[in-house]
Amino acid sequence: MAGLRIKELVKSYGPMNVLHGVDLDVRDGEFLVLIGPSGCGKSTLLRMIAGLDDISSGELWIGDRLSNGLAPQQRNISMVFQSYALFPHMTTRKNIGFGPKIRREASGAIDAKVNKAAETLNLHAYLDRLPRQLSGGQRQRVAMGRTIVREPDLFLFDEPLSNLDAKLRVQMRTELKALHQQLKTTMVYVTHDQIEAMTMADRIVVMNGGRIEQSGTPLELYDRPVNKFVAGFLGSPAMNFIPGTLERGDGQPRMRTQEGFTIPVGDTAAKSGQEIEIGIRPEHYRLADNDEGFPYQVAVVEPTGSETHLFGTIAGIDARCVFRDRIAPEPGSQMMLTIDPAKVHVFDRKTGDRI
Amino acid sequence: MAGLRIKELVKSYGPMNVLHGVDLDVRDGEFLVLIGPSGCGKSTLLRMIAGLDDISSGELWIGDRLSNGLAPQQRNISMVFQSYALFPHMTTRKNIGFGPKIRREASGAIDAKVNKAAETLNLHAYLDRLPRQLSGGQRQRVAMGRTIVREPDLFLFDEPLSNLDAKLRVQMRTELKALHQQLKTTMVYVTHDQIEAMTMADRIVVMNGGRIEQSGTPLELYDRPVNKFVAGFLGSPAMNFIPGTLERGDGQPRMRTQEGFTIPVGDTAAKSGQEIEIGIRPEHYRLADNDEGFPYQVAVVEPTGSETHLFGTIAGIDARCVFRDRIAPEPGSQMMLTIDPAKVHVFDRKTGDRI
Amino acid sequence: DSTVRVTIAEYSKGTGPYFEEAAKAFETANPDTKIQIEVVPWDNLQQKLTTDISAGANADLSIIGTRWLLDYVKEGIVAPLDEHITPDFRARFIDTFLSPSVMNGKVYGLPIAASARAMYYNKDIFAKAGIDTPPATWTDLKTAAEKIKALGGETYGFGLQGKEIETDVYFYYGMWSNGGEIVKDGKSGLDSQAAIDTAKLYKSFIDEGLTQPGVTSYAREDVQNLFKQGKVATVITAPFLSNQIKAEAPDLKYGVAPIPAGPTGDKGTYGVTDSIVLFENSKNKEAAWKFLDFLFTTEQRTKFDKVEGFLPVNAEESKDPFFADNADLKVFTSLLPNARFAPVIPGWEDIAQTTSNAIQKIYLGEGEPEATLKEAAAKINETLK
Amino acid sequence: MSRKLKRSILFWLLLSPIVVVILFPYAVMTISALKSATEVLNPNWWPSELRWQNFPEMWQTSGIAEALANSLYVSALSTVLTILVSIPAAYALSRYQFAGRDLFRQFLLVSQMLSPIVLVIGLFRLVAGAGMIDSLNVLVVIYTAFNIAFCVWMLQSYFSTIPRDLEEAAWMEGASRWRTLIAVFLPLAVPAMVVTAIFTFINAWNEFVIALTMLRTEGTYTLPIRVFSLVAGRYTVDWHYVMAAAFVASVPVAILFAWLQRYLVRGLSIGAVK
Amino acid sequence: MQRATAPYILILPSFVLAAAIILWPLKEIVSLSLHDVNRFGMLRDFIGLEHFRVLFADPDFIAATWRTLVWTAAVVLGTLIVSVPIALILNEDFYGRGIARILIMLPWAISLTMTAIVWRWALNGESGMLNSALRGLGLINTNIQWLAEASTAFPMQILIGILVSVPFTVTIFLGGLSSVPDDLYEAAATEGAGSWDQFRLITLPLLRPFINIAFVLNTIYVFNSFPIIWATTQGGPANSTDILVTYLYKVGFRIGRLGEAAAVSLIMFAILLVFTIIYVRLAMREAKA
Ligand SMILES: Nc1ncnc2c1ncn2[C@@H]1O[C@H](COP(=O)(O)OP(=O)(O)OP(=O)(O)O)[C@@H](O)[C@H]1O
Ligand SMILES: Nc1ncnc2c1ncn2[C@@H]1O[C@H](COP(=O)(O)OP(=O)(O)OP(=O)(O)O)[C@@H](O)[C@H]1O
Ligand SMILES: [Mg+2]
Ligand SMILES: [Mg+2]
Repeated sequence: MAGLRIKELVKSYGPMNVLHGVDLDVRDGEFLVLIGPSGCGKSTLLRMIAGLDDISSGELWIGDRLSNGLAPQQRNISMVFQSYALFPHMTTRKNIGFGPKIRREASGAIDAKVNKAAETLNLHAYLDRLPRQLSGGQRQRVAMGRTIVREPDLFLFDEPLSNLDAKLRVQMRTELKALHQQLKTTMVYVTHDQIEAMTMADRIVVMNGGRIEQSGTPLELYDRPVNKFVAGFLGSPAMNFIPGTLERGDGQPRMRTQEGFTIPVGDTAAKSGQEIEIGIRPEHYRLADNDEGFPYQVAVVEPTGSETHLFGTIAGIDARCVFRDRIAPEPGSQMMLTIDPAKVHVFDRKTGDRI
Repeated sequence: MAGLRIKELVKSYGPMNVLHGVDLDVRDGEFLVLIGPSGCGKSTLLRMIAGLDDISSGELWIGDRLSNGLAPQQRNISMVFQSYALFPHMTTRKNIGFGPKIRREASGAIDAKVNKAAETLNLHAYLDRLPRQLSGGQRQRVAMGRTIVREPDLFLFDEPLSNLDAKLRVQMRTELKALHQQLKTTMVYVTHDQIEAMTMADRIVVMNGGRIEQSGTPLELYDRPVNKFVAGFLGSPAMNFIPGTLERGDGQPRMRTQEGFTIPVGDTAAKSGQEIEIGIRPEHYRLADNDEGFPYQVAVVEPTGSETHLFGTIAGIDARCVFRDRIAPEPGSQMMLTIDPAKVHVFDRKTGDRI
Repeated sequence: DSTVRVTIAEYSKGTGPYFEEAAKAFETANPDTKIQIEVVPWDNLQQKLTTDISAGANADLSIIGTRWLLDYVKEGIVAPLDEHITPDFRARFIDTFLSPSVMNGKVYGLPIAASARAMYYNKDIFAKAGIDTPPATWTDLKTAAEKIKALGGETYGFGLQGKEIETDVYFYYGMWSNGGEIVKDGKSGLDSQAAIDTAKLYKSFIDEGLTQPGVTSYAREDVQNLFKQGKVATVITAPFLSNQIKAEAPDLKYGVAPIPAGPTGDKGTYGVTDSIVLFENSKNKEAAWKFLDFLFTTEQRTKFDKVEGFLPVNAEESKDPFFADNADLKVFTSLLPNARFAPVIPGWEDIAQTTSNAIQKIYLGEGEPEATLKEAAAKINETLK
Repeated sequence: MSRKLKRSILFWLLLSPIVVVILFPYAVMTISALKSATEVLNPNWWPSELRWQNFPEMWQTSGIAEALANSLYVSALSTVLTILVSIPAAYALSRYQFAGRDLFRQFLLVSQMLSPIVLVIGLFRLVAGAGMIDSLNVLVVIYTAFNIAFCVWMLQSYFSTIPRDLEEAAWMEGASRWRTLIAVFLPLAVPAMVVTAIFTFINAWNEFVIALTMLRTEGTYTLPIRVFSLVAGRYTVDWHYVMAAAFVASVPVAILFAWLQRYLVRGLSIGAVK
Repeated sequence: MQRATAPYILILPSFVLAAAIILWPLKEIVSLSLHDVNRFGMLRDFIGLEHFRVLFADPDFIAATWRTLVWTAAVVLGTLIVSVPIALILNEDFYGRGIARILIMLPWAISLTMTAIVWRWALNGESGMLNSALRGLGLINTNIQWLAEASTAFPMQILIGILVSVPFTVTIFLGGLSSVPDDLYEAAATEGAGSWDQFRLITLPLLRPFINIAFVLNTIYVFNSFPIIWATTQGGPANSTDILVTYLYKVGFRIGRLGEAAAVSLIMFAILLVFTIIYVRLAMREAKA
């Protein structure tokens, strides 16, 4: 078991930088979730931690060992590859048992481990199949299995559940948490699934374009995103942003939109008259009981079963609302909405930083 | 453009059946979403429609042509592979432009199409990269791009967005819907993402173990799942099932649990005294205002930002609740919950069918 | 228009060009005949001929080793030439060389190349060892070799060939001197006392370090090379070595002497000819003969033998100063009266093979001379039957 | 960077014994090719003078120029022909299940089993019966036939490692099987094709027995006949010319190696199962 | 293309060509081996298995057969053992890899016959450059007569055999290695597999088909290989380095007993056939298992 300390890590392919000096400390035993848009460098970071890609500059400490030049074999890390990287000539059983076999464990012990993993992963029926005879999700589970039979110092997961159905994914999430609880091994986990990130992480790190934008507990990030990027990236459907100018009057500060109406905002350091942009999460709108609210122009109504998603505009700006209830406004109609001012996020319109 | 008619389709690998006689009609211009647990045969079905796997028995009609023996090239179908299947020796540009090039379109026209697709997919910066120089999500987008530059009779998508971040996925979803609106081409779409399924589909088909369990509009499936499987599969977190016996009294019928308390159920054909199982979606629980409710034993509290997920038990049965509000009950404590009887699904405990 | 195809064995780099030139000259004189020269490396000649003949795709004329001729005659593959041979034509030849190609009284081939063997010796080494005349007998040779050994260094008195073509012949030199015969009364002479004595003699050379070490790895080429390098003082070989020495080791002082004699004064040289034959299935016998006739004009023969360093087969030719005044060649020609040719027996190569194997075993010390030779003789007798 | 340097040094050290053994005959050849006729028999490594003119002399006397052209023609043509014939067969073996598949593969091996020395008699009868001796084109066909077994086996093994879904994706885009082969499949099989090309080219380049049997006239002789005839059974061998000729004969092949070896790089990550 | 006939059409050209070079000659050889034949291949009486009987009574033939097996096994196994590590190295990325590859392939650039001749030239006892080099390095002080007896000649011939088979084999392996995707090694490495384990568990199994090709074809080629032994010793001295091909050549073309030669070649053919069938069967069973 080991923590991880990354200092000024840079990765470049030829002249092009993919990581621009990443600093990151992962506590021993922490469950760290890495999220960020496609292509922001998550896999690259994992691969550098695993020792698969050369480090262009910077330092990588695993435990208290500077590991820049260490071969992958020497790092005692286990990783689920985004591309699975299953051994095509080995059955599920052999693939999963690969790690223990390398460590020359007794074949009885290997069998037991493999069977246990297969049970967890619902793979018992496929133990003697070759990867090419498996479905996409089954392959991904084999990749997962290969990792969880081991007890490494550090787990790396690169979108390990992306090809699983929701139900299985929930189940796997629980198993993984349990594994973490039990082993207390440091885990770094890349995912695109918001719920996964929010529910599994001790801490979430949001990356963007090869840089870390923010890191913190899930609720910290959700409640106080440091900038528009983080705010917009976390939460689905994404936060709506509406530009305007701050007006401080007697009571609640409010933002005046271009169209002229105002939306109350909560605590903010923004000065009166400052050009700001407010962020509102789609699920935070409430139907206004009276005329006190602001107008929402409905364009498309999308029921998802448990919720109703609305597409429309506020002050001419695209905005999405999510309602728990099954409501059915006419497309084209106008609704009045309100918002709890405490749930409004205020950003500087120029820098995008939270104010 | 063409509809699709599938009759008694069977696929077997050696002695093992993977599809056990699937019947399916897809209307011309329909957007059909195929969902089901990992390994249930979704990809296999797509591959048979595409002509990539032999049909063991049954009939496949594309438009009004019996297409069982037709070569893939002759079907004019476009498909996104679950495995991407990018040509490793071709740049993004070449990969995307492959189809038009094969059709000997003018190179100017090809360029225009490729650029447009790259714009849609946020790939313009990566047009001259080879697949191995792309991130997972970028590769998946290239696969998507290769498909959307064409105007085939039928689109097949096999989990085309699984490796994209939530934001991009929402965006792609919209683009795809727009494409569908514009081309009115039949699309068959496999996904594991509930929201994708619910929001994009004209109709959803739920598969399980090589059979179709139910097919219908998203809300039909969500509101009136024909059996426990569909009920449990659709919606995330999944529906809770609680066994008991139906009691018909004067007013609302109720189900008595093993622990002795009762839960009101809505309209059902179940007879009094029948052994049933009720299904309740986690998001449909409400906090009881008075003592009228039933008890919920809280085990774990998981805030996801917009919601709070609770793990616990009802009548000794594992049950999950989702609350929109950020509540914080003590783990170990007991809460009283109620439920709108209309939202309770009743199933036969033996067959699992809706009653 | 007719084409005459001629298969030519390649003796040296001059062979091909010589025949091409001859063909051209012939074509100029006979415009209606085309000569097609097909040059084949010597090593592959037998294989090539076998293949060609077996498919009926052989040329009209071909060079073959005269020692193989009997097999060809027996199978009726080569045509007798007597009907074309005028007494005048026949008179062109030195009889010794023509007679090996005469079988059952008919001429089946014309000697295109002829050579004999004599002993080359290195005058410098001999002088250093205090020997002033080339050894006349094998005993002399052995004494000389001992003296040379006494000089020290890596110089050896007797170059002994123990590998590949003519390994057997190198043994026959001694055997003939001891009065032996290859075949006598239809039986192998390999088990004769002469043969056994020779084997013991040669073996004693080897054992006493009087030959180059590892004789079984030295083919004719290799021993000649040792001679050129001054590493062996004597070697028994053909006239063409003179040409090579001239080109490659011009500073070497050497002499040519007869092959040493045995206790009874017997000595013999080996006479070899290669024949050019006319195939029975040739469709152009007339034209082919004409070309033969042309090749055996004195002018052509002289040219050829000069190029290759062979002995003249043509009486006129031998009067050419090039041959007549050549001291080395004179030794060879003087030996001709005693020359022995490969006996006219079927399966010559088979016998040669068996003999070589037996001798190699003896050289290597893997077999007692007497027993080994007897065994080989028995095997040869089988073949001769 | 320095990691690579360290590795390079290590690898070269590991390779050095075999490199020395490989270079030894080349060194012998090169040095002998540069010695004079008088010196060539001496086993010294450093000749008193380097006779570069051996090369032009050899070139003029040995007729090697024409042979070079003939050999290039035969080798190039049979390489192309072999690959053209082998690709479809290998493709069929790796992509179709059909009755007789394994039998055909084994039959190909059987076609290699007769020792060429014997084979040549039968072959020659066949060719002579058809009246086609002394033709370079016949040689091309025979060489092709000889190389098919290896090429088909090699290509098939490699083809089997190329994931099917790449082809399938191309078909879906409407590419015919043929087009798919050209545009998608073969570019991925380049390393295997390079191996087979090298193999066929070299076999044709170096082949001696069949060429000697089938060819008659100077104008059609290939390089090995020319080079070999400088040695085989001659009463006098000009070793310096032989070595020079052998050296010259190996140069085009070495160039071919240099050109083709970089196509043997590790695959474009095509085998991954995802 | 009709699916059922397509594969047959695809293999047709190669089948015809391969059949042409084997079937006709095979028929010829069989008939030669069963008849009394003259030295020019003309058939006389049918004599059944007489040639075979003669052969099996010939101790030289029996000895040559055993020697051929030793020769083939030594050269093929030696080649494989040497080639695998070389191919692995040449597949890595290092400075001068291109040059190293060319160097390793060089022995292939000269015909076997020429190579053998150069070696014979170099192995010459008194004027060979090998002895001169070894003496120069102080490794020996008297010349070794490499080719004078089988005990030194045969190992040398095996060595040359290995040397000239290495380029072919390495090239096959390089082709095979290029089909192994990098990410498998990456996965194996993160699972803790060192170089040896990676080789054993990833490279070797994935290289299997290529090793099979190299093994089977090398066996066939080496078994039938003529030039090395012929050019260096012609099977001598006293047949002590004869293998079946050289024996066959002497019997057939020197001595002119084509019938016996044909019988030898049939026996060789049979040995190879049995060997390959067994091997291919085993290899295929393993692949399926
Ligand atoms: N070549 C094969 N041989 C045997 N079984 C196979 C083969 N290919 C697929 N299967 C099995 O067929 C079933 C259906 O596979 P398919 O790929 O259609 O699943 P899927 O629904 O797409 O799953 P996923 O969501 O995981 O991609 C799986 O259980 C798989 O193991
Ligand atoms: N070999 C390479 N050469 C050049 N650029 C590369 C190479 N490999 C990756 N990249 C680029 O580096 C960036 C980061 O890639 P990485 O795989 O780390 O993204 P990611 O965050 O994992 O994305 P995803 O969520 O799509 O998997 C991408 O923009 C990608 O295009
Ligand atoms: Mg990634
Ligand atoms: Mg699938």
